[in-house]
Amino acid sequence: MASTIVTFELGDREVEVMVRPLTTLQAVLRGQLGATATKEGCRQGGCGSCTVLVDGAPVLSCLLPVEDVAGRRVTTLETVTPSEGLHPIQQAFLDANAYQCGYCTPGMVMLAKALLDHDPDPGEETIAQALTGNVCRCTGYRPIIEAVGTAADALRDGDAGQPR
Amino acid sequence: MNVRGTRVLDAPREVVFEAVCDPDTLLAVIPGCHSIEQVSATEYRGQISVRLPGVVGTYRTTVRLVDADPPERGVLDGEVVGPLGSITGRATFRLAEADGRTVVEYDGQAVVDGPLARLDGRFVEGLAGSLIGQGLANLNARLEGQHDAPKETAR
Amino acid sequence: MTVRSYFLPPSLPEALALLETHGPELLVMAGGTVAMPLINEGISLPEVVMGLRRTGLDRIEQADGTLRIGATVTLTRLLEQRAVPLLAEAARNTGSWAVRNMATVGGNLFTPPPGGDVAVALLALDASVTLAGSRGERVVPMADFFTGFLATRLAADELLVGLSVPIPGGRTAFTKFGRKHANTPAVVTVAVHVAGDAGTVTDARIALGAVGPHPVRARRAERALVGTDLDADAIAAAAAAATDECEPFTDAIATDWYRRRMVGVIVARTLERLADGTAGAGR
Amino acid sequence: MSAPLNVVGRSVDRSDGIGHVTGRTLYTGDRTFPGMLHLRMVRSPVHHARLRGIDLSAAERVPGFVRALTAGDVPHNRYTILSLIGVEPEEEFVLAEDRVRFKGEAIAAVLAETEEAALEAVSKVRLDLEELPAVFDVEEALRPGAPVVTHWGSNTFMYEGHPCRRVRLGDVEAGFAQADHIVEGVYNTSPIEQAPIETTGCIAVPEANGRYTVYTNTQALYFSLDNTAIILQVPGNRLHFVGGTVGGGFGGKVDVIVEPIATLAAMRTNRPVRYVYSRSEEMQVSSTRSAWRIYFKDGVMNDGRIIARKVTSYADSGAYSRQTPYSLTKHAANVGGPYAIPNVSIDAYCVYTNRQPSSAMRGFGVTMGSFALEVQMDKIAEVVGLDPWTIRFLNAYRNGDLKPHRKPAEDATLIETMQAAAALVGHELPAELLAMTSAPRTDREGGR
Repeated sequence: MASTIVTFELGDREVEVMVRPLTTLQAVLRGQLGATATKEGCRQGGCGSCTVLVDGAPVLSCLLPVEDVAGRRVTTLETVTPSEGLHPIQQAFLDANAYQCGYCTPGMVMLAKALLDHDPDPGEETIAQALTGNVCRCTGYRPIIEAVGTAADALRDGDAGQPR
Repeated sequence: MNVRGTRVLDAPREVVFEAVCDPDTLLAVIPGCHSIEQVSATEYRGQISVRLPGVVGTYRTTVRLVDADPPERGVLDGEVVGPLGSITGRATFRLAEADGRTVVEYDGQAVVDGPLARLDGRFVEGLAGSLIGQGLANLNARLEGQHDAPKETAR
Repeated sequence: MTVRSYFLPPSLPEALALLETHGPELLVMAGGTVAMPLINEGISLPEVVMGLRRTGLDRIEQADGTLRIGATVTLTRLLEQRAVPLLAEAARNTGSWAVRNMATVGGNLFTPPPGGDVAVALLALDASVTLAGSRGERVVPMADFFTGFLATRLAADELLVGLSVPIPGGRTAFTKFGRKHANTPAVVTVAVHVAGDAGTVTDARIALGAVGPHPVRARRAERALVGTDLDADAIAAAAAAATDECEPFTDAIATDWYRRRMVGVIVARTLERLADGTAGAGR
Repeated sequence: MSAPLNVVGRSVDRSDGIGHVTGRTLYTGDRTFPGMLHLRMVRSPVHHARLRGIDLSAAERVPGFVRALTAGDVPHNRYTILSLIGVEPEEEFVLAEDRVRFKGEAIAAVLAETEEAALEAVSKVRLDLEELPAVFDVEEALRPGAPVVTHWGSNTFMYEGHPCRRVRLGDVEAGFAQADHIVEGVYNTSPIEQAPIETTGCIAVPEANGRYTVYTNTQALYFSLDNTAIILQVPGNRLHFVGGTVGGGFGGKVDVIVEPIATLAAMRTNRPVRYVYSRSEEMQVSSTRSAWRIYFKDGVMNDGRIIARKVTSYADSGAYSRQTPYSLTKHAANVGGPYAIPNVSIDAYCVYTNRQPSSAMRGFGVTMGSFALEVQMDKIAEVVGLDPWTIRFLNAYRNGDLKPHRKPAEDATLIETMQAAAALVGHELPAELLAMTSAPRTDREGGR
């Protein structure tokens, strides 16, 4: 049961962790790096609350051994949040009250980030399709879909990354 | 869990009954079986490796013939123990003559314990059915003398 | 079991060597979407695990009328390829975006029903699988690959390394019917390939998912179509045959009763889309 | 003199909004503590069995195993959430003793240094079980010869000596005899899992002062604290329960199920203990909304007046009653509906089966009764040829009408509410319905 050292990029910093074999990225983020914005809803790939981006693509960190992301770039909600203010997607979620208990919110925001990075002008149907893997039990999806649409508009208007 | 089924084998039932009681035959036909020993006239112990989607493991298997009426009927008590828990149960098989062929009818009940029990019952029953089906198909091939095909594991 | 080793071999030969060394105790996974949930729940307790992400089996190549797909090609990449739209359609209907970024084509063949929607499409396309072992490679037609519930022709010392898909000569259509519109296990999945000559069906392949121990061809339904011009009567006959010949099961998604009834409905709808030209045009 | 309003009439930012969108909100399971142990539960693999033995020897050899807890370790091994409001008898076991009554019932708690070690140790616990016949249908459970689920021998919860909660008004059989129509219906609902995205869980931490701090996502903090104190037989002031943001509950986190055993584990090991349900535990073990079967028989006059109503309801409580007896009482008080019916008879049974226990979920007891009741009202409207609005206006409570439980209606507002609802959805009501009020019935209209 020898542990190994795994190095990857978390946002713009390099992190090095020592892990037992097959430790998930989720467990490393939450347990070792204190990055608990990445949630733990099912550990079965079924709820989307642990969604992070690996090289820009959304993946489920509960199903991904951290050894598999060695040398790659991992984006979590912590790395998306600006040092001051909010990312336009976060602001849109806040403005639309697109959360209730908040537990699915980080996964939703990460998925929205991946979507808007790929497609700056998604229609409602595209947003809904993209979000099918992220389960919310409180608010319903309507305000969440609206928030992603609002965020897309804000990002296209050119204030991407600007604190608001 | 319950497993039952029927299969026709191309051999007389005396031959089938004998084959079912022969360790070498069992080793050859049970999918994933890589060792088997006869502990007494009515008891066998063996090792079966199962490689399934997302699941692997080797299981210690003990089978005892607790009641027999050769070549017509047998009652087996069995226990399978491995990393994923255990299956303990009893199965009855009946062999009926049909134009020189044998109709095998089996019916078993077992208690599944440990991690296996947390899978949908459909999985364990389906898997058991699948293993028995493959085993009987292998047995049939062997009885027909065509048993050289590579043995495939359940997966 | 606490995992003792997790291997990420950088090539197929190294993967096969590990398989030989560790034998049946080695848990092989590609995308992890089947194995990891079981491990996280403590239902699967492997000691040694091998991930295939770095084996280089992730190429898609097209040559001589055949699409060759590596076993670890993700469903996202399958969705993006244009050579065989039926496969893109099957991938689109499997899991969520994040799942598709992880799940692989090869792994889909080992996803127990009601999963395995891509396998249903591969069956309808008459694809074949390439299995590699210490004794070399062999090719098995999809139609012979499954031998039972969770059972395939893959031997203990083999890995599935890729798929060969003939570029379809006829028209294809795919329907996954679930309890929700997306990211849902199937009540029934139907994939069809119909080839014709001047409007008359000369060859039909209908594959069904979630209504048997593994994806299956509906042979009697296929025969009901050959020689017809895919008219309403032929479609009704095929739907009735498929209803009759499937072996549905009950799970949390649907009862066997409901699945059987939906088989006829969904086979008919899928064929109607081919007949009226709303599916498979220009393929 | 009026003070300026700072909140009323304004849109106010939620105090937790920034935390939610940045992921900085701290949920129970986000906390870690040095030396924290992981608790995983050995659960019944079958629906009903005699538990003859628990063999922990192989589990104890797993590296990282710390200890296990079984029934004998629990000071007061009874989990009866409603005992706090006097509900008897004590029936559920914190950890199973000699019998398991549902698949997933807790048998032994395993503590280990890591979650993986805990899962491995759990997998190595061997149970000696003698499987017993199980029952899953409420009416089958009440037939003679059905497997008996409870330890005291009845498959129904007893209400003051009766097998059901009873409500009686007038003479329902006489009402049926006078009625122009008899309208019957049977309504079935499935169990529903609340399925919060954050699973049920807690972390119990021993403090230097001899107290235990329990971080929990319970929806019922003081229920949880009081029950834990009873089960552990310690004064309540040794327990400090810390709630906070709950990642979804919907009633699913009302049952006090993880805190007592986690706290006991912390006491026995003097280490912080984390016990958080896996998703499959949340789905297969935690309480659901009950499944219901509800029979209606109504005597109705040609003019649409309902003059007799008989309701027989069965709630599938599962293997233990938890909050279902309370839910049944609410149900019995409500299922007659907000309608003035002179003859009513309601029998509501809380039935034990070998399913996972059911309990609270949003309006439990009432919601499913309302579903059955209102579908039945539509059915009555169809039989007598009136529209669904009219049948409800005709029968609506008015001030002074006697409710089935023999209390007169006061402050009735159903008629006014329906008038407002019709206006909001743009449904035009006939003048005679618009003219109605909840004022007491005149002699001409006839008292009810």
